Amino acid sequence: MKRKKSIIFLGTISSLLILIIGIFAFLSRSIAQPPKEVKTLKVGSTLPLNLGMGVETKKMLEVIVPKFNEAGGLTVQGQRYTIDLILYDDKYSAEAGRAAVERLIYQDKVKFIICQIGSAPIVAGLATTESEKVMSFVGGASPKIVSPKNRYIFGTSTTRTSIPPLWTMAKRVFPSAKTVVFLSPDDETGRARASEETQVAEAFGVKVLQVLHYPRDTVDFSSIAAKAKSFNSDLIDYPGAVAGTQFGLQLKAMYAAGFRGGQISAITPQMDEITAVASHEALEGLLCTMQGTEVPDPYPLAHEVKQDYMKKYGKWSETSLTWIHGWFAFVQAIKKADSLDPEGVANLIATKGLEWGIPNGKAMLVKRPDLGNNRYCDTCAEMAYSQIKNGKLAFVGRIPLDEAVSACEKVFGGKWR
Amino acid sequence: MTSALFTQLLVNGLATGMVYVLIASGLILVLGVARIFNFAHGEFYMLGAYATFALCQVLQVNFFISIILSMFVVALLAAICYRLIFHHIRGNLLLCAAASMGLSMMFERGALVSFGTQERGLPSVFTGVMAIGGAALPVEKIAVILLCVAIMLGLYYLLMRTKLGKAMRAVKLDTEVAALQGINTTMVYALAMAVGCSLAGLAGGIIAPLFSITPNMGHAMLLKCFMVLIVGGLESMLGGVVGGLVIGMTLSFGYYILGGLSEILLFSIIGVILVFKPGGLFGEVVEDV
Amino acid sequence: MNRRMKEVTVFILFGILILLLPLILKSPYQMHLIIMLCINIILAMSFAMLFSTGLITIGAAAFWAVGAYASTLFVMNLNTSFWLALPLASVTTGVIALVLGSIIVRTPGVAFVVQTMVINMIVVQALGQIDFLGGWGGILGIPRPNPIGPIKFVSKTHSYYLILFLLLLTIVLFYALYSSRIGRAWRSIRLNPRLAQTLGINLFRYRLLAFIIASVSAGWAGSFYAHYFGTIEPGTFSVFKSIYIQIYSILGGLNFYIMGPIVGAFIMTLMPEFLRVGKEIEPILTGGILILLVIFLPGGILSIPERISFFPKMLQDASSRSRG
Amino acid sequence: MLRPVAGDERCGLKFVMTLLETRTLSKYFGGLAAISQLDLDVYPLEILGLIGPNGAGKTTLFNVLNGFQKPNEGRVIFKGQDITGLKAHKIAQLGIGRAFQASTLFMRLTVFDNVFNGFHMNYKEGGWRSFLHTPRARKEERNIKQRVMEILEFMGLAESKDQLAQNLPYGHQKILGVCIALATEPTLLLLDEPLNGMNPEETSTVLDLLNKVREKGITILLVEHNMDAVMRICDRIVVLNHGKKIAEGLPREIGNNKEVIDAYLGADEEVDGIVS
Repeated sequence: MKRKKSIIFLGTISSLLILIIGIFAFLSRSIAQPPKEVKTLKVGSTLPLNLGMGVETKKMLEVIVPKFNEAGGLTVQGQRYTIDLILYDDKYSAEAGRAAVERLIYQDKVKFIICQIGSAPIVAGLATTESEKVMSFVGGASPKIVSPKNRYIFGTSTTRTSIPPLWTMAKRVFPSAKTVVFLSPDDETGRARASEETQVAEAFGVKVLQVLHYPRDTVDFSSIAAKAKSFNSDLIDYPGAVAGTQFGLQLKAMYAAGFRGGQISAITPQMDEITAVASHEALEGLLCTMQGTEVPDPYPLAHEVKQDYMKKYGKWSETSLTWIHGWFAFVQAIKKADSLDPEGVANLIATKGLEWGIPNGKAMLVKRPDLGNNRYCDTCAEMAYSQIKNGKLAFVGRIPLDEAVSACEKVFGGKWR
Repeated sequence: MTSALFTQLLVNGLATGMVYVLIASGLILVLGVARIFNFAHGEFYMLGAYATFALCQVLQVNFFISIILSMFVVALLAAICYRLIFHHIRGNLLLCAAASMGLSMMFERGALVSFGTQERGLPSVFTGVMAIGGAALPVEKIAVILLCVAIMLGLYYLLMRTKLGKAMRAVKLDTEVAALQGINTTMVYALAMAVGCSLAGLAGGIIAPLFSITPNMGHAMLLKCFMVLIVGGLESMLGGVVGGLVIGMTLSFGYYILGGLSEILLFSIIGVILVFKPGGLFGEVVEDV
Repeated sequence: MNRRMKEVTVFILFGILILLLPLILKSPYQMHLIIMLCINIILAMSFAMLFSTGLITIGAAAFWAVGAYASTLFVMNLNTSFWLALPLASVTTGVIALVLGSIIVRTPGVAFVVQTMVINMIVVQALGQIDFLGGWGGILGIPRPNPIGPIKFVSKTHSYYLILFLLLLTIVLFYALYSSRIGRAWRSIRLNPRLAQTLGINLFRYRLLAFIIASVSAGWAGSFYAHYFGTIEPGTFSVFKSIYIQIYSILGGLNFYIMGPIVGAFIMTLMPEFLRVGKEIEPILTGGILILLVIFLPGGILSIPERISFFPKMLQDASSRSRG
Repeated sequence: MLRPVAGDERCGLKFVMTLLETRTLSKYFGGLAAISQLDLDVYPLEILGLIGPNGAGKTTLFNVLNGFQKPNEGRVIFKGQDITGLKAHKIAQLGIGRAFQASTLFMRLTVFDNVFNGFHMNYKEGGWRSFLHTPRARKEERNIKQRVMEILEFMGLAESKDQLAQNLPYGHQKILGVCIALATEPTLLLLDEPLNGMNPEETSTVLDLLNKVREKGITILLVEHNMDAVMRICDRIVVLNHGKKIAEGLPREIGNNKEVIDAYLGADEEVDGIVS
């Protein structure tokens, strides 16, 4: 009993100490910011560090940004700036995401936010970024990002525009396909992608027999695969799926259910992850997007980032490429406007558009008249496609930027450029 | 629905259902004996899967040996957690719940930081398809069912026939009386925690080849297990078995019949049970008297 | 009387500090944290109210969600003013709590814990499935509270005073309840349900009353949250939020129904923000500190004074032991 | 429901109405009868002793009488009203108070608060007024606090009113249990072994207190193992064994009852009390 009391005593003291140290750390960070002689430009980002994609994106950004600074940084109106990337965890949740964004804007005084991933934190932060006129170049698949109400946020993920080029390619690879069944997660992304992809498929003359939604955290796909198989469609498509093992489990379940038709997906599968859960036969013939680093002769940028990444971490991860377009867009936008005033930059690129290079090739901002937004707000990019052959991605072909935008215009309507 | 398809869905429901049964029985055991509402239970399941993966893939140990070894690893870890944390606050349901939540946060993020972001999978030991009456049944699912049934029988033996099991049941009934009879209650609590969590670990190892291994796989499983507890009741292992199978079957047939609406079906079933049998199918409604 | 004077002085000074907080905290980020803290305090107090009758809920976030969604629907679909939507949303939450409560309040103990948890899961699932409620993506662009004269509720300061008013209202309401015969009946139920019954206390009715009042207060916290935050989505109201709410209360001290939630929410809302420097390992630190606090301060932070009073005695014990 | 009262001159009546009566009351646990076919009468203002070996069903009877358990068969009638199967709080409101065998108190509250909480039913102002702290409600509260002190003084616990219940000596905890039951202002008080574990001095204090309680107009149904005390204080005694009533009568009749002695000898307990 006495020992217990002494434990309680020590514990109380130690927990109090930790608390005090924590408060101290907070205060020292917030109050004592030493003035720097070199001009730095603070850029913020929030990433879901509880998920693989968040951590990988962080790792990639920590490769690119220092390299960019070493190469001379950013020059605006003759003044050179190095980039100070401030990165917080948003836990993929609205509450933590909003707090992180508020901290970036008010505490760290950033004027630019890049590369957020999750729709929930982005949408939760929107109210603040818009009212404080902070420019954001974000990933995230939610159509709410490119809503006409927003003026300072630019969707730099290709997710929303990747479907028409995919189906252009799908018609080349599976010319005789007449029917398709969709398997998609029951969340914001899944539902948005599924309804969009339905529109695209119908436009390409393929009938959508059924859209099957599964809960976001499903791992057992057997019975839903049996259901999908029962429609005996020519194609299965996976709108809004996440690139990790869950995607592999779906392919495995479809194969086990006896489906042998064509399969397509807009995502870039993480091959080492999906081959870990699904056999080669199950993956055979899947048409999917390919990262610019993996194509037969990659662009110099792609080659470079891959080399740098490998040098720092040893092992290459394709996931790290998916969400970093925002960074390249940000650099290009500042260069084009030659200004650090977010309002000016935003107005300029929203009215004049922007073209920039990403590892996959060329990308550009497009208008979304179909969503009622006539400002340049969304991103179209050059796409590369591959089919899985014997457990490996085999290059099928590219859809150049022009063709991708035309396909989008054809399906969704309106003038995008 | 053809009979072949029916068999297929049945086997499928049994397989996932039995996994729920394993994990939920562990949860019930920990709750009943050690009086801990264990929010970290899902994390022990995750750790079991990672341990099996490490043994199988990295150290190239035989699958069966590695699930047994990883069970012991998880059991040891759980016992250590019990001694270090829960022992000091034993008997207090709320404090234990809060501490286990802290544990869950630490394990989940710890796994992400230390095991890396790459999601893992294990190649299955049982490949191939068994044809029974026209239905193509994957051998791995049948193996999972058999393994789980064997483990549940083992658990039954442990609880009903061994000295430890008797001690656990005595402690569950009345801690003070058990202590008076000379049972080392601390030991029994720690062992109950170890056995309960190792069941989760075992389940993680067993289904690792079927599904994938990720640092946050525990959350979804934990929520499913709470549904099992609602259906089956909190007191009895039998409730855990029935609850697990009901949930497994509902999801298996529900997905086929209703697709995405099957979650709603599941929740309506749970709602009906809540209204008419608030303590669960095999639980009693304990009013404070 | 002298002690009373001291207490009153401290109270008044503290009150002035709270009222002038927007002048002291310049950064809107800090104001945002304080506003979220106030919401968390109300939620934790609603947990504590149920706990004061011996019920443990892991479903507080569900009623928070009901309040938030109801208020949003009233304002955005029926075009009511926020000032009408706030009470209406609270009443809606109360009615839902009445219906659900009369089913689940009869079964106290662990069964109640699991039932509230499943109710929370059902609510989140329903909000996600129903397209009318915005689905999984939630609802965007919820308008700020309607302006009253010159007060426009655009700035954080105005929102702060609004939530401060709601918080004080909750505190006063709860304090009045705890110090009335209702509160005494609740305490009797929690401390000894068996004895409480023989005192003529209807367990079911008093527990249901606590359930409804707790839910209503979570409801107005939700209504404010929706209009302050501007967006709501089902993921915010998950079971894990309810577990956090429970932790706020436990950390502060379960025997302190009003101060406990305040202190606990203060620590658990602000600590992860302090530890943001830790990036990936922030939850590991938060979890570790949580465990340490629970083990070493089982009575909560507010039990420190009691603990300190026995420290000298303990040191005596230690010295006598070393001699013997 | 008028019954003759044997040898009770105090009431000054030959016939009085029963306060509480049970008819063919039975309660089974599994296949075992804890109480079977029990007819029990309690008359106003008496102290009725209920004795019997361990496991005779005394505590079960109390649980049935105050509504903790529902009987399987039979009826309980209190003040002419059928209360069979009512909930415990309802029965408490009708006027049956109970002090428990184990020290069932609000351990973490002070002695004063324990009794204060006991007053739950005796507020005239509703919960709403009490919540608003209206002047009338506050006046009533002050009034009740006074009555709490009266009870504590009456039972001799006034000095320790600010102590926590868990810190009281065992005997005082027992008395506090009675205080709480008195705070409900019952007509009939069920006392479960109030003398258990007390020394002779404490015992005689409590016995005096019980007599005083009865003088306040409260009928007492007493379960007790201490035979001396039962013989001294009770007006009548009922003996239970295996859930059945085996004897009933005045203390001296019971002391000489062959069957009662056998029952106790069979159970091998508390023989001294009976024989002496």
